[in-house]
Amino acid sequence: MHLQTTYEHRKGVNDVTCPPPQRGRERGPALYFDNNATTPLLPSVRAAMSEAMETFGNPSSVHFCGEAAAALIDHARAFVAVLLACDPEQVVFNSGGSEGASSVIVGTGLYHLRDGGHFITSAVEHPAVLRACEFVRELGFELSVLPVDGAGRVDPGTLQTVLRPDTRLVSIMHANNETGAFQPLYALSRVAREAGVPFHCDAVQTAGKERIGLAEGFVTISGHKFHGPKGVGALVVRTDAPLQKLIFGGEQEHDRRAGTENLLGIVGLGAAAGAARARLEDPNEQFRRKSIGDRLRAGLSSIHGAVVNSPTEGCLPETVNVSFEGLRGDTIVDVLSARGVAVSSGSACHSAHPDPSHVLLAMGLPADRALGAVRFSSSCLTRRDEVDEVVEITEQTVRQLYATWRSVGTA
Amino acid sequence: MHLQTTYEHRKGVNDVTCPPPQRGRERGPALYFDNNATTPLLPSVRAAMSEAMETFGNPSSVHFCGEAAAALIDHARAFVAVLLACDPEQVVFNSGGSEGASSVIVGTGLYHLRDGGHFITSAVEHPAVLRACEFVRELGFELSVLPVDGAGRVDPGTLQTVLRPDTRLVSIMHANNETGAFQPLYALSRVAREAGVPFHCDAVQTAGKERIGLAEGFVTISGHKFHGPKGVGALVVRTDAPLQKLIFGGEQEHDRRAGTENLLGIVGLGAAAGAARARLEDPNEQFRRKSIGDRLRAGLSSIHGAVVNSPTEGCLPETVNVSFEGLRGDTIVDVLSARGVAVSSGSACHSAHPDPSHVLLAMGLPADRALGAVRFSSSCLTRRDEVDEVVEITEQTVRQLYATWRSVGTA
Amino acid sequence: MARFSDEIIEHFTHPKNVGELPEPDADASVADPVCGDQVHLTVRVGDGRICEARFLAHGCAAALGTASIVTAWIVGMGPEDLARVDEATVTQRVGGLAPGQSHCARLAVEVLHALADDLRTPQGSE
Amino acid sequence: MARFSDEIIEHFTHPKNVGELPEPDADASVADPVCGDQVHLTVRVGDGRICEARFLAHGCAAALGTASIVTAWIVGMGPEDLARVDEATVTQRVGGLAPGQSHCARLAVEVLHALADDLRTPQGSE
Ligand SMILES: Cc1ncc(COP(=O)(O)O)c(C=O)c1O
Ligand SMILES: Cc1ncc(COP(=O)(O)O)c(C=O)c1O
Repeated sequence: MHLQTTYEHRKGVNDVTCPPPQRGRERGPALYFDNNATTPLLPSVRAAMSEAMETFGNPSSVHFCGEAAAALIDHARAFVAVLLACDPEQVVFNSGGSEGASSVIVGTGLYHLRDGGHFITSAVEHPAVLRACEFVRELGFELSVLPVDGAGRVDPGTLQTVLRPDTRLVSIMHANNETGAFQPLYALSRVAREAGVPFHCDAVQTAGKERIGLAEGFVTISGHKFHGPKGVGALVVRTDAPLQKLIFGGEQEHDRRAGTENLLGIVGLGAAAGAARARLEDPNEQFRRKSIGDRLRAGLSSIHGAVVNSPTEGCLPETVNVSFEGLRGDTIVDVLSARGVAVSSGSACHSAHPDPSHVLLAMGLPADRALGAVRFSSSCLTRRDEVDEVVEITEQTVRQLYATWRSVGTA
Repeated sequence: MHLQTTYEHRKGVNDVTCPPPQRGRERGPALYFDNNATTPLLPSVRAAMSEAMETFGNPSSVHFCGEAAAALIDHARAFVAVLLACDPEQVVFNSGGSEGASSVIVGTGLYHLRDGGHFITSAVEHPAVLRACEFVRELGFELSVLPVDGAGRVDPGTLQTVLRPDTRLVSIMHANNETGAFQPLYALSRVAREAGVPFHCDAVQTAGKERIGLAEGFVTISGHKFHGPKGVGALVVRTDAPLQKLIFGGEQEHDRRAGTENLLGIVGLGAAAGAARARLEDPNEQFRRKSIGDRLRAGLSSIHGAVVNSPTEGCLPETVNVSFEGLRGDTIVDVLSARGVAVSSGSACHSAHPDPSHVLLAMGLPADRALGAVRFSSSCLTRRDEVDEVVEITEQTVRQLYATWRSVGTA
Repeated sequence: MARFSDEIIEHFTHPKNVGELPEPDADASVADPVCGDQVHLTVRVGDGRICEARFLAHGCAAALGTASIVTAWIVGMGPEDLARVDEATVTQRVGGLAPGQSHCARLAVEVLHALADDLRTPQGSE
Repeated sequence: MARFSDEIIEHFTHPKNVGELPEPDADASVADPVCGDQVHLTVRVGDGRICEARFLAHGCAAALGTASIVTAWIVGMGPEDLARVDEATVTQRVGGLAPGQSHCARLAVEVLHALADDLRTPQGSE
């Protein structure tokens, strides 16, 4: 496995992806703009994983088969450590972002079960963090959920006032999965550090896209958000704050997480980390990334009825969250899907009762605007012509939906 | 993906495996007899996983990419359900055996945290079960660790007497990973059922090799023990006994286990389950399996100084645990590894102080016999000539080690 | 199981009979108080049977598709036919509805029954 | 990092000088009370220097390999040379020892020092 500037392989996801819908008239190539949900494997990641299928030892076995497997894991660990600017020993491989966040929050809670205490998080976190925090509240801890401003950001001053001597953990994300809004991570983590409180950053949406130089605390990342495989991630532990283990058994991962390692997944995560690091270091790629993002945002915001929910400044370029006034986001997602465009609605709705996104509501958006939200998210594989095409198909779809329901604003 | 009688592809692991040791004089093909630690991927499993790399949607996404991914998971779930003779909805995919066991034991403990109570396990369980049980004891529960007889078996009558009205869970394995000894699973589970106590069976060593028709309770399986990938497994939930979730986030796996699914791993597990089911239904394969096992046991037990620790009856044919009197198991493992033979010592020793296996000690073996234990484990890929070869190399190695230290029994 | 039948997909991507008929012979509007979906139908009648129908709708994609299918389907029906329509018939006609989409059939039945009532109401009373 | 040097692997798979010399000029036995490893050396001496050595050993593979290496290495040494051997020298001579194997060097040093003492002891006192 070599550090590859894998974005050379950019072909659009069309070549490597799930089939576009087989029904409806539109059978053109798929347009995948749901990269915040998950990303396709890079060719170099696939190659690394395919090659690793030859190696099958249990990394804990002392014989030669075990050594070969352990070497692959060490190699991957080194790549992840470089990406996260930490020591390899600080990388704990796990099954992804939800496990990472749960292991820190629940693990901290269980460690302090007898003495109790206080947790802090924000109103715009991913359910992995919010649900885990609600669970520690059920365990008897107090929980403060910090509000956000109109851009979705937590005020470090507010964190300062809410911190208590018995605060066990502050958990705040790096960038939001629905809007792309960055938190003032360094200011927030400094406030926690100065109070001597462990800090956890859910960096699932930024790992592989942004530098994360957090010098202290816990960082959660997930491979499938930056072209690695699904079901594998890492927790970076840059603190001596104690955690209760949640998964018991052997002493894998420096005795922090038991279970025979997900060898292929870890190899894929390592390869994805290597490729991500190369992109981060390449000014051309960084320029391209921002110009794709700008083009997407400009195109979508020019559509009649569109209002952009992602903040203008301090936002992941890959994420454009936009509401179409008077329309329903879930409907737009379904119609676009039938037309070969994969996007997501802000709300994770699986029923006839779409719930408006807790993130957009926390930002102060009215419920019907939140219900009209659609998230478009690009990746390093997204091409310029795909951006133009997605804007055009979205424009047509939105126009059709407005025609089906009188006019903007009457809904 | 098709149900394949994949053992047609049997070529010996030599063709698909990690390189034999590069040093020492012996560079012949590797002899892999550590299948209880982990197994190589079947060709059909590799093929299914490679094909699934084309599909990358997030199974929770409502659009066409998500649907394609969800369909792969449904397909795999159906194969696992057939193997375990349960409903697909009862299959909860997870990251492997350690998570499975921890999720049942810790999940039961956390659910009953306020009311407390009692847990029962056996002295010969895998560390995943034992450590998780020790943790619930730390949480304030009482724990009974049932003794075993000389064959390593728990007496159902003993279970009966230890059960209490407030027993929250009985966790007993199907077959032991070190010796292959079966527990009287149906008798034990019946005792628990009649007392109305939930039963958990760690079937990691039997899934894919034996039929597991447990009609009630929880069953833990792990893909990499039957030629699936590492880091993926399933918990089968055939009970309405409540569990506290440990990994929070979305509502994946019927809201029992959050996190974006390990798509490739699950596809591999499904393919391995399909192939295992075909082997189970094939009388020739069952005959072959037992004759390979018998040959291995007969060969090893004929070596001067050998004494077999695996019980003669009621034992997985794939497992032969044998002690060489006066020698150290870890030394034999290292010398065999240098000769291209992968086996494991009973003790999971990583230091200069080998600990005798807790399983062999619980069976009443003296410590030095336990320290002399070596586990040989075959799989459906093991060939007859490999068995003969491993016996021969082991015989030479043991002879050499005896020569290095006077004679049997003087150590 | 796919979330949408081919029929529904075809109709929500290419809806037929969108809009309002000017001076319709009958019309009906219904709304689902729970999910907020709304349908508005206008029809023209000849010989006691519907000869043209248009819809406007707001809601989930299945509701839009169902409304479009309905406008084509009811052409040729009289008030008695409309009054006999039930949810099972609609569900079958649209090629099936996934769990969580049954409100679409309910809404269609409601709007057709309301339309039947409107058709039966003497012209003058409008 | 591999658990064993190539040198150690070669020697524990093909140990040299295994056994006991009949009527040796000197011998020494040591045991590690913690890990239980044991080494027994017998040597023959000519001109004040070791000209032949044999070992018996029980313990981990690294200890066996080290003992075998030592029997070849000490040929040509006198008691003063043996007495000067330290753990660093042994570790280097065997091609390195992994963490947890340092007892092998300690054991080798102990047995060589004991051998030096035995060599220095006047013959008659044996
Ligand atoms: C911000 C954030 N945190 C956590 C997660 C959970 O990660 P995973 O799906 O890998 O468990 C996600 C994505 O689903 C996310 O976007
Ligand atoms: C009996 C038994 N239970 C549990 C496990 C743990 O499974 P995993 O390594 O998949 O976490 C193993 C194997 O390591 C095992 O043999």
